[in-house]
Amino acid sequence: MTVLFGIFLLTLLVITAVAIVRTQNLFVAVMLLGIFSLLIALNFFILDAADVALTEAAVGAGISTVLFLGALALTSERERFVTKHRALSVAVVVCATLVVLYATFDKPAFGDPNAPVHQHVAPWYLEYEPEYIDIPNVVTAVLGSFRGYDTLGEVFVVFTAGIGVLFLLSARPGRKTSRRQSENDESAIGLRENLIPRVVARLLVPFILLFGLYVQFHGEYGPGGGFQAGALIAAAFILYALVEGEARTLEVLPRNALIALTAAGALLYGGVGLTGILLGSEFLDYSVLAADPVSGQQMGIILIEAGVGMTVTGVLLLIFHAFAARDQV
Amino acid sequence: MQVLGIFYYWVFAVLLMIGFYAVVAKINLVKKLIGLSIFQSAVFLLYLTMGKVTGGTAPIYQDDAVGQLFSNPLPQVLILTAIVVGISTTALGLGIVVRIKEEYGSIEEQDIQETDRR
Amino acid sequence: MDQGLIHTVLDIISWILLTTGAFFVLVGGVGALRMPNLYTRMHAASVTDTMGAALVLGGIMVQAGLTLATIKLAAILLFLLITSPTSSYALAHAALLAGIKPDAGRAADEEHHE
Amino acid sequence: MYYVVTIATLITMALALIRALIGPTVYDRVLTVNMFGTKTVLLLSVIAFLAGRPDFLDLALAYALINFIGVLAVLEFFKSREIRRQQERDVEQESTRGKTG
Repeated sequence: MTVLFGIFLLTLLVITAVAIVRTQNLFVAVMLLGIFSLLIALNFFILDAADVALTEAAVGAGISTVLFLGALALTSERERFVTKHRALSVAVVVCATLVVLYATFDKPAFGDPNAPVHQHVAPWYLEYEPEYIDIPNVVTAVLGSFRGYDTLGEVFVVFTAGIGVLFLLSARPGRKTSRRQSENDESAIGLRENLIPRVVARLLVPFILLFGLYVQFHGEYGPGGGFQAGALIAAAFILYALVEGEARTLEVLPRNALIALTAAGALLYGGVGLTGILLGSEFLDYSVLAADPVSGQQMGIILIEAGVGMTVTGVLLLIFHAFAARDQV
Repeated sequence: MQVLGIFYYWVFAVLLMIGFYAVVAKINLVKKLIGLSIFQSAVFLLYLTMGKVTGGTAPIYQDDAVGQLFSNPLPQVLILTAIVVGISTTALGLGIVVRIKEEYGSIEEQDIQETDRR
Repeated sequence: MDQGLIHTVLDIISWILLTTGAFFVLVGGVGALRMPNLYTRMHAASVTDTMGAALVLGGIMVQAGLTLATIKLAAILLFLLITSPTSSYALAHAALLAGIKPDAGRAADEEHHE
Repeated sequence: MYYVVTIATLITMALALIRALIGPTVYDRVLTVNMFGTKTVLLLSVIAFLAGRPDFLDLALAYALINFIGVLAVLEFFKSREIRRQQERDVEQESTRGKTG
C-alpha cells in the first residue's frame, strides 16, 4: 500500500517538474520548486530514508526558497525568450530519455534484498556497527566514522562554495549605486511593521533553535545530525532576519563571527582527524580518543557532527547575508 | 511488485530528462539552475530507490525490536551530504548569475552573447 | 472498568476524529480548487486546514496513548495552529496591498493574470 | 483507518497541485505551497504511525516549524519589489522632468 502512495506522489512530482520547466514566470517556478521539494521529501520518507527526508525538509522548506527569491530580486522575474533550437533540444532529450529508459530494464528489481547494492559493504555496516560504534542510528555512524573521509570532503565543498559566494558578492557593484539613504532604510527593516507575522516569528525562533540543537545532538539516536541541524539553525536566523531586518541579525551574529564559525567547524573536523594521528592511530580513527574504543568512536562522532553543524550554519548564513546585502546596495 | 519498481526507475529517468531539457533548451540562467536542481533531485531519488529493501525500515535500531530488516544505509549517507552540498553549489551558481546580471544587464544567454560579440 | 472496553472506546473515538479530519482536509482541497476567487479559496483552504489538522492529529494522539509521540504530536499541532493562520493572514495582507479586491465572483481573477 | 486519512490527504494534494498549476494569480500559488506544507505535515505523521516508527515525527515537527519561512520570504519579496518599482518610477519621473526643464 505504501508503494502505491509512493507512486501517486511520484506522479505528482513529475507533473510539478513539467510545470516548473514550462512556466515563464520565474517566481511561479520557484513556488512550484517549493512544492517539488515537499513531494520529494515525502518520497524519501517512503523509501525509508528518514535522515535524508529531514535534510530535504530543513533545506528545501525555507532556505532554498529564500535564496532563489533573493536571486530573483536581484535579477528579473520573467524569462524573455522561450527556447532556442527547440526541435534540436527535444530530439537530444528524447534520445537520451530512451537510452536511460533502456538502461532501467537492467536494473535490479525494486526492493530486492539480493540486489548487488545490498551485497557489499552495507551488510557489514549493519552487522558490525553495534559492535564498533554502538549508536542506534546506523546512518550517522556510517556518515561520521566509517565514511568519515567522504563527509570531510563534503564539508570542505560546502566551505568552498561559501567562500566562492563571498568572493562573488562582496565586491561592490560598479554602477547604478545612486539609491537614496532613506529608502535604503525602508528596505532594510524587513517586515517590522507587519505586527502579527513579527510576533509569531519571534515566538518561533527560539523553538526552531531548540529543535535544531535537539536534531544536532539526538542525531545518534534518531534522524538528525550536523547537516540537518546546521540548516535548521540557519533557517531560524533567516526567519529572524526576515521579520527584524538584516541589520539586527548581523548585530546578533556578526559576519566575522559567522566566518569564524565556518572555519572553526571545518578545523574541528580536521583537528579531530589529526588527533587520531597524534594519539598513535590513523587519520579520522576515533577509537583512540577515549580509553574504550567504542566510547572513543562515539565521542569522535559527536565532535565531528558539531563541526559539520557549525560549518553548515555558518556557510548558509553567510550566503544569505551576501544576497541580502546585495539587495540593499 | 516488478511493475512498481520499473515505475520508480522511469520516474527517475523522466525527471532527469526534464531537468536536462531545462538546462539545454532554456535561455534564462536562473531557469537553467532550477533545471539543474531538478536533475539533482532525480539522482537522489535513484540512489534511494536502489537502497530500498522490501519490508525494510529506516536503518535506526530500536530498543524493543529485534530482527528488523533495514534498508541500505550507504546511499542515504551519500545523498544526505549531497543535499546540503547541492544547495551551497546552487547558491554559488545564483551568485554568478547575479554578477552576470550586474555586468551585462541581463540573465538571458542570447543578450549576453550579443554583448560579448560587440 | 474492563480493559478491552476502554480500548474499543478509544478506537472508536480516534476513528471518528480521523474520519472527520480526513473529511475536512478533503473539503479544504475541493474548496481551494473550486472557489471563484483568491480570498474565498484562501478561506476554504486555511479554515478547513486548521480544523482538519487538529482532528487528524488528535485522532493519532488518541491512538498513540501517553507516549513521547503524543507530546511531539501536541507540539506539531501547537505550531501548526500558530503558523498556519499567520501565513494565511500574511498572504491575504500581501494580496490586498497588491490591489486584489475582495469582491465576489471571478472579476478579480481576470484583472490580475499573473 | 490511517489509510482513510492518507488517501484524503493525497487527493487534497492533487487538488492543490491543480490549483497551483492553473493559478491564476501568484498569490494562489503561494496559498497552495502553504496548503501543501500543512498536508505534508499530516501525511508524515500518519505515515510514521502506519510504518510503526513514531520516532520519525521529528520530520513533521521540522516542517511545522519552518514551513512558515517560505511564506514570509515571499511577503518580503513582494514588499521589496514594490519599493524597487517605486524607485524606478521616481527615477523615470526625474529624468523626464530633467528633459523638459
